[in-house]
Amino acid sequence: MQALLDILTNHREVAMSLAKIVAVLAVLLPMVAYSVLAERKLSALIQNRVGPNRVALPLIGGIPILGPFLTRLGFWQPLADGLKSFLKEDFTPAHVRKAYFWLAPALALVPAFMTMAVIPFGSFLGRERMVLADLNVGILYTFGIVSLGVYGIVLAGYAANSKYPFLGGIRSSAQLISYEIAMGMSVVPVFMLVGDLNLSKVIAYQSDGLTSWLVFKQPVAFVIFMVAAFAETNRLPFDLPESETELVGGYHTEYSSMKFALFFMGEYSNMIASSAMMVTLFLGGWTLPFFGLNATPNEDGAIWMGLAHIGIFLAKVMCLLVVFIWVRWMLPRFRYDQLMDLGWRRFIPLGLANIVVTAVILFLQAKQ
Amino acid sequence: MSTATAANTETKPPAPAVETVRVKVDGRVVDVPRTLPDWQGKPQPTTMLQACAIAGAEVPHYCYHPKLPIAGNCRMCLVEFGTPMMGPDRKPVLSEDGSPKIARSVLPYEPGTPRGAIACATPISPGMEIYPSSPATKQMREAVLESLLINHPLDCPICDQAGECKLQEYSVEHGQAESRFAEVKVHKPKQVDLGPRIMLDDERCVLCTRCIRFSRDVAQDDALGIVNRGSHNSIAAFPGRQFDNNYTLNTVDICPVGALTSKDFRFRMRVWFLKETRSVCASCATGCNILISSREESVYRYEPRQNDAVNACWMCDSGRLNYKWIGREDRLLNVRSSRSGARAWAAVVAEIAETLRSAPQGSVAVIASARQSTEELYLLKKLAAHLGALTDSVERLGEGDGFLVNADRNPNTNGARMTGICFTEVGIQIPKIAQGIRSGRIHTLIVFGEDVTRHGIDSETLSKVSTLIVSDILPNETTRRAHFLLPGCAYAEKRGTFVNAKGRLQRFLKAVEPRGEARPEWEFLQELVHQVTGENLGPGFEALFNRMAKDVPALASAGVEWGKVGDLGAPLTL
Amino acid sequence: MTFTIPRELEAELDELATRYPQKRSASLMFLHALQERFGYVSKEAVEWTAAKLGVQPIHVWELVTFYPMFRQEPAGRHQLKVCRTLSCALGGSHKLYRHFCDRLGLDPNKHGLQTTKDGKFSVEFVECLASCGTAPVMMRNEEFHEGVSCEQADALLARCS
Amino acid sequence: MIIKRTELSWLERMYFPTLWSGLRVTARHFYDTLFRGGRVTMEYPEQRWTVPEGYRGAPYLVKDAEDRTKCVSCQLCEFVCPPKAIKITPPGPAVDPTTGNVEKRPREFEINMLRCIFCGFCQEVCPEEAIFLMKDYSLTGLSRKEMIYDKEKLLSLGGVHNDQIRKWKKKEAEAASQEAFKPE
Repeated sequence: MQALLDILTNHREVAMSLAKIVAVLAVLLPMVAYSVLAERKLSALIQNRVGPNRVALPLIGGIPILGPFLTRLGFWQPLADGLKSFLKEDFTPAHVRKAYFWLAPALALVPAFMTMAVIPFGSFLGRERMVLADLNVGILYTFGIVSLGVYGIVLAGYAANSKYPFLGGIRSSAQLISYEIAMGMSVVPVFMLVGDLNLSKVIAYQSDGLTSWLVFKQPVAFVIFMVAAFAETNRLPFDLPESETELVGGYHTEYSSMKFALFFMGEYSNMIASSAMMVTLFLGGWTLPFFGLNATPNEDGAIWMGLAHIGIFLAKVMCLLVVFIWVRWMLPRFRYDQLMDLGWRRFIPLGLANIVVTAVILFLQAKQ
Repeated sequence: MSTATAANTETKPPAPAVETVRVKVDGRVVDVPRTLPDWQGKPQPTTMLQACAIAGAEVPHYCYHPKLPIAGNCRMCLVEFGTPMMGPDRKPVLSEDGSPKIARSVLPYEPGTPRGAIACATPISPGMEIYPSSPATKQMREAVLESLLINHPLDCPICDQAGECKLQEYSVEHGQAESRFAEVKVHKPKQVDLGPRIMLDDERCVLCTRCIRFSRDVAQDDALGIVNRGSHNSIAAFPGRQFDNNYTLNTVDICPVGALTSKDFRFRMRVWFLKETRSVCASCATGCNILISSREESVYRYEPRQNDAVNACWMCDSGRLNYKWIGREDRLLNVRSSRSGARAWAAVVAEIAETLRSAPQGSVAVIASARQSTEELYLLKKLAAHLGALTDSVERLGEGDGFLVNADRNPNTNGARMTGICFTEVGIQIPKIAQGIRSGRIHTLIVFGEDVTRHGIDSETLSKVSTLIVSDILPNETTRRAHFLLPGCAYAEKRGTFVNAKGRLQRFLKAVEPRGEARPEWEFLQELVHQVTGENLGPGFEALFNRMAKDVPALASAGVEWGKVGDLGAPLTL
Repeated sequence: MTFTIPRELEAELDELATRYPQKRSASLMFLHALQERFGYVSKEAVEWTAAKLGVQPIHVWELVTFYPMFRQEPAGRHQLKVCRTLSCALGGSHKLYRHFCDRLGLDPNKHGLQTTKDGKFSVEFVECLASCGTAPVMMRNEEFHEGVSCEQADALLARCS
Repeated sequence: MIIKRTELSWLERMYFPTLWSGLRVTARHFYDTLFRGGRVTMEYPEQRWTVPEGYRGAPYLVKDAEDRTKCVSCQLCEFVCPPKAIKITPPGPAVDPTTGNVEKRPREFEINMLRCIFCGFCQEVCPEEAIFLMKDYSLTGLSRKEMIYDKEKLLSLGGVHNDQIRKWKKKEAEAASQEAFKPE
């Protein structure tokens, strides 16, 4: 214990890093929980329903106006959902491959969390940079980690040892591979423009005002990235690995209780991670071209500005989450051949063309 | 085999030519025998009803029963018919095409020609034409049925007969959809106690008198009659007298409606839920053929099944009600070996086989009940022969009544004799076995289905046995002392055969599942014999039976096979 | 109370039975004789008859229950039989019957023979007494009365002692 | 009939029109629900659906106006029940002096509401009009056993049925008025 305290006091970076990790997780996990609520509530509204509005906390529910309001909003629903996941019977079918069956949910969740490590979610707070690991190869790291996420799903499909999960797993791996390429293609022009792989640098590049946001400079790349992000997170209209109407529940058919909840959390963490990536790469990260919020504060910048930047970042992420949720009700699910067609025959050529066009433009600009 | 059959047909004297009469049923020419056996088997002129049955046309009837004298009082079997018309010169009148002109009985009729007649009591004559489905016949049936239904209470929802009721069936086939009877029905007593086993509902009675004729002519107990003749007529016994002979429940069977009900079966289950299994009564050596009615693995009733060589359509009440022990609470359910504590069939059978293999010749004795099936006795004899064991069975005597109850209350004494388990005199070996046990020469005793402590081997002697292998159904002194206890099956729970007092091999089929861990005795005996002697008598029941049919001389000479025994059994020469 | 048959009656009936080719055919004569002697046909009388004729009691009982003239219980000293067949029914026999019942304190809705508590009168409906022209008709024991009005009925009752 | 697929135009193949119409529909519904009270759902325990006439809910047993169980244990419903949800134990041979000329009533009557498919065959087949599908559509319980309704429960839920048919009562009255012969 003493030794640990020693390390923490002597090595400030370690202590700060731990603090930041805890802080990120403390924000991320509730975000996951509440994005589920948001999904349910938004879905309900789009479908002329009410959505969760039952769960009340005994004491807070008694507060005159606020209590009922929170209850109607479903504010406590995530608590109930979480509790339910823990209390439900954790049923393991007899025919599953036990070790993989246990491993798969964890594998599905962990990469999503790890992606968050390189994303700058703010400028500075005090003298501390608001990024867990300011890697020079941030984007490569992200791609590396994200592609691990598919193992969780494939493994779940394989471990369940029954046909529907297996089909779900197979579909997922093919889908992920296909769209990984398109996604990779889409970000190349970004770095061609920025000239650096460090995500902090990407944000710095976009801090010159609205016009410098890469979404405007590289709209094609943004669209490809976004669609690929939908596909990678298995969100509708690309939720083929778990499409209920065809595969019962896809790769998680045989899962129940907390193991199922882990898959669920994984999906939403992935959504958040993808949104964060999009915000960072295309939507100016934590910057906002108003009220002087563009300026990268120096190391002794005002605390309020650092907090504002974090707030801006979170707000942007949430907006993208709403888009994720909304799109679900806009489009029907793709057929598998359409999905593959879109990936291989549209986005990969389009991404390649985008690279070439960007390169030519850059070449011409450099020549001038 | 085939040559034997051929030889049989050759040596068989050709069937005597049956004198036939040519009649027409619904326009179809049929040759029917001039006489047919009546209820007692005496030849009597064939009736229109029998002729119609031969022609495949069913004539509805209530009072007629093939095994009872004809009464002809229900009028349900009225049919239209015609006879060749006679001219004044006593010669048949011919129609234009030269065929004899038929005087039909249809109304309005010409004077001198017959009208509809009751088919059950009208003998046929040459050239007669019967019209069991003509409009006139239908009209007559409708009218008779309407008259029978006038005072019928129509309480089918509470009536036990519903589902096997002739009144219901004929109402559907020949009745009218609606009653025209607007007046108040005549009410008669319900729940009349006729005897210890019979309850009467007078409102439902159609006065066919089948029950009266049965008790007078078949059961020889002329106890029933019709009193208060008129609107309120009802079946009754003399006031103060009980209708209590040993055959009363047959009246419930033959009652075409729900008037006579069995106090035992009353309100216990609707008949349409019951599964019927062909079996043989095991209460005495007569071996009456029965149908076991069961639902969801419990037996609800026995009914006689027609077999003219054994029991005609009847059975005694004592046999009929002797089924309740099958579902008794204290049935032996678990197999066990008190030696090793084994509680699994395979382990216990293997342990017994081990014990028997190491037993010296002549140190084993077998007492097998004559209530076991022939196959089981055969297997036990096999085992005994291999071990050089003394075998015997237990005699069980009662009083015979000269009709269906045999003095020998074991159903399969002849089977035991045939397989060599016992000799003509049953039970003579038991003192010898008891002596052997006391002297220490016999130290292994195999008992199947008997409590030997009540049949010559007292419990003190029994305690000297070092290995006691017992199979039984219900607990008794012997099963309590058993070292190896093998729960067996009631005959309703397994397949098998009995040989009755007259030497008729009859099969019984499985009606319900065995209780608990109990298994058919032939099944584990087959395994045991295989393990002890090395001889495989399987696989399965049919193979076992056919093997036995070759091994046992009485069966071999009759040339029986499982597939050929049939529902009515096969006669053997003892 | 045991059922005993006087010796001379038994002898008479035995002789009677020999007149029929089948003994059973004498049943009705036996029953008539027994009713005449005892006033009604008791169960014991039926059993005795059955034993005498070699049939089952139920078959004698069938006869007793069939014929209305056989009484299964003792009747009063004055037995009033009111005809109820068509002509008499139209001529007012139901009214007459009801009148008797009311006078004697009996229930007119009951079926069969009814006797007053003191055993003096019995009233019952019977079928045709074969005098349809003079309806309503009735009998008091063996005595025939025609065209009986309620007044005449009262007079009749008064005459009985 | 073979329906030919219409060829998609270039624009349609870009998915943009679909996206746009999807957005329009969802946005409209979103707006409606949020601001114009366009909700179509009912908040169940507080708001309850009034079932229409002829609705087939849970089957219950009824009593007649004399507070007598109408069921006579004829077991036709048990026979006709497609999912075998009904189990009737008949009264057995013992004479029950209280039942009068009906003689028979079920000793036990069980309906497994988990198996019941609310088809109404039991009501259809009942010759005594003793079982009716009522309006209950919300059957809940905490255990399987709790969902097997026994005779008492079914009777108390079914209540009294005041119909004009008095079949047994009429028979009883007729028999009484005729002084049914009692052979002694």
